Amino acid sequence: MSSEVISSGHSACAGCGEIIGERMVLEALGKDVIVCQATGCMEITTTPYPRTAFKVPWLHVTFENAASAASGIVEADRKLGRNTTVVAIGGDGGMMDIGVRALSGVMERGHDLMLVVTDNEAYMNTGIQRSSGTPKYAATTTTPAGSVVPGKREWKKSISRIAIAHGIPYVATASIGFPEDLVAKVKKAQGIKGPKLLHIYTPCPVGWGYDSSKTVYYAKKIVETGLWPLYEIENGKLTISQRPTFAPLEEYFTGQKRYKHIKPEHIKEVSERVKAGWKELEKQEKAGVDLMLLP
Amino acid sequence: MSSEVISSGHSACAGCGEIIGERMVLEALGKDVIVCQATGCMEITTTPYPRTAFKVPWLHVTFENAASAASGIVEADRKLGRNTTVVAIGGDGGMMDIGVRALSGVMERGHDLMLVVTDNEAYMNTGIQRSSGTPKYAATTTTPAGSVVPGKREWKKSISRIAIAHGIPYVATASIGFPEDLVAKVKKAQGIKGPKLLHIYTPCPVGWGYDSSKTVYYAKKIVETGLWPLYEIENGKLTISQRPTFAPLEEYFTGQKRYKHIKPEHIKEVSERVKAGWKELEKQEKAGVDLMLLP
Amino acid sequence: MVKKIAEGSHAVAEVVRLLNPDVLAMYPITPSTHIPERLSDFESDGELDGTIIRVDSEFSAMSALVGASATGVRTYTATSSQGLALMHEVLFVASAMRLPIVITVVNRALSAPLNIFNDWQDSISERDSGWIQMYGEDSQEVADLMVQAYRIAEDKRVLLPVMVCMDGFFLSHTYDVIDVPEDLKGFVPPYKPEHAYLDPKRPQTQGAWAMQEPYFELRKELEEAVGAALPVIKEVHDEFAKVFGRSYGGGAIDVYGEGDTVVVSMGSVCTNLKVLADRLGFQVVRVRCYRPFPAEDVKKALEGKKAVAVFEKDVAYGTGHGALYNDVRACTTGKAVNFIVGLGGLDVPINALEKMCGEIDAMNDGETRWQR
Amino acid sequence: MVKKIAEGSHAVAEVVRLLNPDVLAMYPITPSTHIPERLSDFESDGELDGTIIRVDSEFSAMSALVGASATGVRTYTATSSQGLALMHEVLFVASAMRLPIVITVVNRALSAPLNIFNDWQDSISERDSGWIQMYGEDSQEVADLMVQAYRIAEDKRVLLPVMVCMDGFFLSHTYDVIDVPEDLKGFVPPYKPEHAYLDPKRPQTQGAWAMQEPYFELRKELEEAVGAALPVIKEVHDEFAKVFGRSYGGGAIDVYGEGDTVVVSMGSVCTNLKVLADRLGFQVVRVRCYRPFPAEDVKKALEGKKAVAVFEKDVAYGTGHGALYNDVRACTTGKAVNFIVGLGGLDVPINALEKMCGEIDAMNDGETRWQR
Amino acid sequence: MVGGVVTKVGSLDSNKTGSWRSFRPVIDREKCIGCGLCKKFCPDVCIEIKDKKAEVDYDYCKGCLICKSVCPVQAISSEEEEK
Amino acid sequence: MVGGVVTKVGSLDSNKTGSWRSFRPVIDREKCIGCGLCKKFCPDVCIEIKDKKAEVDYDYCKGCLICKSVCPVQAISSEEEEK
Amino acid sequence: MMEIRFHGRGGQGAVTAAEVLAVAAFKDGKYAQAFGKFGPERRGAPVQSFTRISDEPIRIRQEVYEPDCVVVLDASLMKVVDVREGLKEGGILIINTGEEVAGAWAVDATQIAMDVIGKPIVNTAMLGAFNKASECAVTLDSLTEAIKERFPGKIGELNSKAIVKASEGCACCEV
Amino acid sequence: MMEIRFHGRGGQGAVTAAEVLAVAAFKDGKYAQAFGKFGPERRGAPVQSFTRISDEPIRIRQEVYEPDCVVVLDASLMKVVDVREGLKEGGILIINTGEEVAGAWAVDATQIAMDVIGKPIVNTAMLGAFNKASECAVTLDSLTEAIKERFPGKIGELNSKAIVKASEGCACCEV
Ligand SMILES: Cc1ncc(C[n+]2csc(CCOP(=O)(O)OP(=O)(O)O)c2C)c(N)n1
Ligand SMILES: Cc1ncc(C[n+]2csc(CCOP(=O)(O)OP(=O)(O)O)c2C)c(N)n1
Ligand code: SF4
Ligand code: SF4
Ligand code: SF4
Ligand code: SF4
Ligand code: SF4
Ligand code: SF4
Ligand SMILES: [Mg+2]
Ligand SMILES: [Mg+2]
Repeated sequence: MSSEVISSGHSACAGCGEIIGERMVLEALGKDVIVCQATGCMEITTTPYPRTAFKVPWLHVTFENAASAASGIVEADRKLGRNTTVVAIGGDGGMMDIGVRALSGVMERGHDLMLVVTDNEAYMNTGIQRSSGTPKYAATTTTPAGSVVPGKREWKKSISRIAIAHGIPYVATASIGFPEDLVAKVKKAQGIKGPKLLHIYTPCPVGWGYDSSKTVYYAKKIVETGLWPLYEIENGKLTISQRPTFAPLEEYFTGQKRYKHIKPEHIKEVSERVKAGWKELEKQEKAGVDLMLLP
Repeated sequence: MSSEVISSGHSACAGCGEIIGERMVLEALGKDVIVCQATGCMEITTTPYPRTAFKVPWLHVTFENAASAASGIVEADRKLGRNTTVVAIGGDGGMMDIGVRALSGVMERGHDLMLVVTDNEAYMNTGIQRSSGTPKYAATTTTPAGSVVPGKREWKKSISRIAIAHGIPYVATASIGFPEDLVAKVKKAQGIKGPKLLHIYTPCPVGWGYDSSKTVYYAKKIVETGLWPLYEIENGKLTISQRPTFAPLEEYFTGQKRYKHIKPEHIKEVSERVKAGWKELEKQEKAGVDLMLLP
Repeated sequence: MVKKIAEGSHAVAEVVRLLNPDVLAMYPITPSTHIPERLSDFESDGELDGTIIRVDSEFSAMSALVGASATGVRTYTATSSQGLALMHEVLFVASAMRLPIVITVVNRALSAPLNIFNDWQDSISERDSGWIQMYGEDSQEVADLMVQAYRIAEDKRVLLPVMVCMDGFFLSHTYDVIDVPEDLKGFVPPYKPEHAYLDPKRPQTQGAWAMQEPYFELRKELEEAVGAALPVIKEVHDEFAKVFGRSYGGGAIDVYGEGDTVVVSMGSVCTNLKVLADRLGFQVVRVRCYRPFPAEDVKKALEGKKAVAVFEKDVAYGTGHGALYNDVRACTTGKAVNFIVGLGGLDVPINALEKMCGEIDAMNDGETRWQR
Repeated sequence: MVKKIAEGSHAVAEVVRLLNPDVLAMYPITPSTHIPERLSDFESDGELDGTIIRVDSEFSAMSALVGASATGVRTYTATSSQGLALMHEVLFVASAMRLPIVITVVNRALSAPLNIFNDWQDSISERDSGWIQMYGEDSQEVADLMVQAYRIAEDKRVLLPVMVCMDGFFLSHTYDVIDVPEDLKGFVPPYKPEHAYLDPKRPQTQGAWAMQEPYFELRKELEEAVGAALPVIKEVHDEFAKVFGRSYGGGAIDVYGEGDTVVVSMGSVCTNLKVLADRLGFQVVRVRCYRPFPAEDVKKALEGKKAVAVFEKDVAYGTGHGALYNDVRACTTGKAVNFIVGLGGLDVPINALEKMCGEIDAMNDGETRWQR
Repeated sequence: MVGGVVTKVGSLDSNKTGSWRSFRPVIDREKCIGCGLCKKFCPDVCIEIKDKKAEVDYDYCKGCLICKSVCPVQAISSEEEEK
Repeated sequence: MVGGVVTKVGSLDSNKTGSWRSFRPVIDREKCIGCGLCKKFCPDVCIEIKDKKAEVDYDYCKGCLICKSVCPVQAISSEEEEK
Repeated sequence: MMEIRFHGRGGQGAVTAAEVLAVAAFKDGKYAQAFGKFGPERRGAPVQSFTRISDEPIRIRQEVYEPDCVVVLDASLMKVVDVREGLKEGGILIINTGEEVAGAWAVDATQIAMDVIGKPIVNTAMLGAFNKASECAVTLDSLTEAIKERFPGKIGELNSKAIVKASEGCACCEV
Repeated sequence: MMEIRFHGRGGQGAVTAAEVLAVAAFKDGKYAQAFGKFGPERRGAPVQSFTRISDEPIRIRQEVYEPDCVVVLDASLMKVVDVREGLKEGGILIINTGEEVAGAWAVDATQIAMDVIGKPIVNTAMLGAFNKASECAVTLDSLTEAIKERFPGKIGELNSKAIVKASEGCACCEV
């Protein structure tokens, strides 16, 4: 098939945004790469023994240890006299919840590796359960919208902010809706020594309950609404990659079953938070604080 | 003895700074408290079965789960119709390394509890091994200063920054050298609903190799040098608690065996980083960015 | 009690709601996930009293329950496979702290390779943890075991955590006709701990460390407590039978049919074995309570039999046998053989069982066959 | 080879340096910590080739080694107790992925209550994990086992991870006279994996998941590999004896003395048992290789004996016995009794052992005594 | 393979996921300007640009119709799949 | 106790750590202004302020001399402990 | 005992169909069992599910290897899966198709669903066809009741209508 | 075989003393074993350690219950610990003290250490006393060599001097 890194025949759902993200990242990195994948949709849909969709060296160990296993790969690779790009990649669950100790550990130790979070805002592989990446008010099977509770009650955790707090040399957010931006960030990260983290927005038609053709629509729309800011922090310097048009949140929520129950007051709350967040983000950018040095 | 919360007779080393911190925190909180302690010096020196130094309800489970066990206590306590202050407390190892997933989890879920890190910059209980809290160039038994390697090679991890990145309502740094500041922060935190984190500097005469009488000296001196900034973030707002005099780092390093090997060029490097870090911290304070809202 | 038809997981969730745990910790993993999902449905409709903590990992799930149970409330979680394995360290702590936590283990194979289907390797690999382990044959029994589990766990003579094990998919994801109790009839009184609580009014220290002598003593007490659970398990079983009208052959083991040859097994594969036993005329000894292991009961059941065949879905790697076989082996000096079946969720249909049963006579004592 | 006097941990660290693992992952836990500390000394003086990763937890330690070993290099770590328990999930993955990782387990009791001293509960509780487990009697043997371990693990007929177990404090923290090899004499050739490597030039997928049939097959292969390790373990032992001049009675078990009564045990308590055996005239069967369990060797050794007494520092909770007893029980139909000793580091002096040995005759078959 | 290692990389292409399709994307070669956007987004890696025209490999296309939704010139239409 | 629970809280005071001491802090009651700083920092919780004067409980004092180092009026001196 | 196997695609609700059928049979006063054949399958991939219906309590617990009836929710599956595998001599094959298939019952469930529900949700309609083809192994009343329980409100109503319509529109093409 | 028990306080180096003694004995051509009695003890708390010295390989592995010799690094311990416990009839007791103790060897190791090393590091000096009291169960040469190996450079030199001086300054007070 057309990709050097991954074949057709994988069993990701029709219209899967996460596999688009996985492919975009790997294609950008080229073939001199070793991939360490956390358990999740991207693992289950690609590697049913005795077959594999991957064409590059690829390892899966457990759900929670992609980052630490990758740190072993990096050091082994150096011992073998190579300088391969090592990527630890996983979903929001694998990297932001159960895998966050491993993530934090590799960032602190300063291994030369890429950390990639493909965020579809829930544990999809096990059937759409809440993760720390699930946005407020989204319904999942463990935060269903019922007569008393309107979906998830907490705000989404920001793994990029957490990564920045580790003072690593490169952190960026991206969305598969903006492939040029995404690829540029991946390539830039690849050129930097040390731990790098990319947090990529990857819509999931099945988990969110929208028509499979609209994956790219949502991946663009969320950026336009401002709900998913695109930015990067290179050597401590925060730069906003793209400013939103603040498209109405309704344009984003509509068509997603997970938000079917959402009420105007919820939308208002989220929308105010988005605007407030952007004000702060711009303030932060303007302040020009070196986020690697901040104690 | 004189304390309502902890008795004499514990076996912390003479001059232990960590037990001073533990006591100051608990005394500030009062008796309507449940303490969940991670494995470490503060656990081993206080609770040899069938005795205990504690006078308040106290639980130890494992090294890595003080925060998550505490989240169970908080919710159980609410079910019992009580509103006890629940504290998860542990060392730099227990909270910043092996326990960081638990810490991140409770912050994300928003439990109403206090997280306290008593930071003595190494795994002391097991005999002074490196942790992510160990500062650059400090010698430990797993980062010894040898003929080739001058102690630890990475910068210290900032658990307070990581906590801030979780958007929780209160985060503060403190030092046992400034008890009024420390106690005020503990009390303020106690009054706030949601997850609160305090990162407390607690010198260790044995692990750092200094004379036991100098614990308070070092706890003050590091703040004066600027190496340990005192600040708090309340509802997203960063406020510096005290500005350093930038006392020469030598005044801090001298007398500590862990820094015996340190060379002028190392001191220079650290000192430049401290100054640069302070510039950024002040910039950040001035920028007035709401750190709860930042996306 | 109403007979209805329900998915096994949902039946468990309904019983759990009745049992009214105060703190529930949940982390999804196939095939246990339908339980927390259904409990979440209850919660979001305001029909669940307890608080669900949606934790970051199973390690935190068990940790949160230890914290909650130590505080003195009733607790619950469900998990499988990697999730249970991740709890390993905390499991040993929970039992020795004598906290009556109850969990449903929806049994699934352990990685590697990753496999989401049923076998018993996950719970079998925790058999040393000081937990009571009960295995249900069908969803009805699993639901009933849940009720019994809290009674056993919280019994002052026991005070131990309990795993109720149910076969993943075969039970958890199957619709079956089942009586779900609508009322516990006072069978499970509220949990009022006398030994362990975290209460500012009555401060105590839990989780103290111990030097050699007290450690030895506390571990001895733990083993004694696990052993002492056996009569309580039987007593609770019998009382349950009286109150709810359903009995499972005495609590520890369930002996079915007659015959010179005895087949020993656990869990849902026993339904097929019993069908076959009717046809071929052998006896089935089903182990319900695997820890504590009811060695005396098993020994008595096997006495004087021509041959014993142990069918199981787990391997005690490096012994050449399954773990159940090794336990049963110690109970008989007669001929015993071992079949490793169904690993990774392989179906174990009656035909295949029949074929295996036909091989027993020709097998040597101690022989193990891996039957796909 | 130079005889010298050294702390057990330091002797191990020196041998590890010779074995030259490429990636070492380290996390401190008493009593294994002196090993990484000594290796760190080597590193900071530029005397260690391998890279030490100072991980955030033992879970990450084992994970990093799986990553490194999957890449194709030699790996090492040391741990104890809670650290080993925290690795649990990954241990099962490492073995089934057939990665020849070697770790030194410095045996320590498991919490609760927390206790830093020696018993075997930590490694015994991982006996199902598909790892090879070897137990050394003294630091000399542990050091020698380290050398043998890599040969066994990396043998193409085996390809399995190995735990070398040494009693915490009793060995790890004791100065003893020991021959530390200064040169491996080519006994352990460099590791050149043919089955598993991560190399952009020869891409492969490791850690694929499996449906029922291939899962069953791969687990069967795992058990076969563990079993197949036994002859290799013996062969490597014999060859080691030839090259280095030190033999330990054949590799799997070490039979000492003569007598009608046989005492079975493992690890450092055997030194005292042997002293006593000389005095009282019983036989000691020391299990060196616990997984795979050398059932045939043990059976042969126990044949026709009057009584067997198993001394051990672990409990298979809920069985009324220790795990070693349960394994030995399956090897003999004669009288067998069990002593649970030394839990939580309790000293097991010769006097106490003598008293216990005096009780064997009066004990009933199957009886277990907990001896403080 | 020992340890479940898979060496036939890309071998999952034996799984002809085209059979999953309910809707079939059809490319109007006239309209197509060969911009490659459809290929860039296709989750199933089954679009090639040959001679500056997009071509779908129906052996694998699952019919998500992302390609249709992103095509800047509406060169892709969809048809219900024959059953 | 079942499960190793300890109900005698504060019972570790049976451990008379005063025997660890090599140096003994001696308070000059004349100089002492009762400010309580020494008490605030004492790791062994063994200083009381009675009648506005600091008093050391030598049953527990380990002799770290932190008190001496923090006393604002140098009211504390140290003596080598009798062996 | 009657054993039924469903073939569908991930997302088409084959497992739901098996479950609803079991619930309906239970409402008829019978014993029933239903389960899916689970895998990593995602939307669109071939899946199977099973129902057992019996007058006696059901004791066996294994896949259905020799079904009395096979229900195919998506005719295109017949190109990739041998849907007849194991089907008993004289067993019933029901296919969602607008065309006739020799020896099988055909129902255009997709059309019916589009007409009635407005979406190509075929699993429930196929249960109507099963009612007809099996000569009432399960009653229409129970089926519609079961579906309304499963999907309360309007969706249940519409699906219930689709069931009735499909039962009427199902026809057998003798060989 | 000779069995020695050391009493000291955390931080005083009782374990090091036992180890250095073992190393020295090994240098004398003997077999030796040394180990501490570990606990959660911190600086200042009473600790113990043990050395065995023998002409034959040492096979036993247990605590020393009936020492041939007890070495007390800190006389104040005698108020809180029964240092004579298990001491064999005719066994040697060596105490770091400036005073005479009936039936024991006394050496003012603290004074010697202060004089020679400039710090109250007494563990090595006590080994010198052991050399004297035990009538050369270990040689001074080996002791000084062992200490220099353990602490290379100046510290080793000074400690080695303290050993020699303590050996000279050790005296027995007959009962
Ligand atoms: C220790 C452990 N707990 C739970 C699981 C079950 N599990 C496997 S994948 C997964 C969810 C993955 O979610 P995410 O990382 O967001 O990836 P996605 O499936 O959404 O791509 C879960 C809960 C597991 N494999 N291991
Ligand atoms: C899983 C696990 N790994 C390792 C240990 C060993 N351990 C106990 S306490 C400790 C260090 C504690 O360090 P820190 O948290 O900084 O507390 P401190 O002792 O410095 O007060 C370690 C490594 C353990 N108990 N559990
Ligand atoms: S569930 Fe979502 S993330 Fe998973 S394969 Fe399907 S579309 Fe992709
Ligand atoms: S080692 Fe340090 S932290 Fe631990 S008790 Fe001693 S002084 Fe306190
Ligand atoms: S419909 Fe989807 S899978 Fe098919 S070619 Fe278009 S984008 Fe690719
Ligand atoms: S997106 Fe449209 S125009 Fe561009 S290559 Fe594809 S079909 Fe052609
Ligand atoms: S010397 Fe130390 S322990 Fe003693 S009273 Fe002063 S501060 Fe407290
Ligand atoms: S610090 Fe000094 S002045 Fe203040 S109370 Fe203590 S002894 Fe008195
Ligand atoms: Mg996800
Ligand atoms: Mg610390």
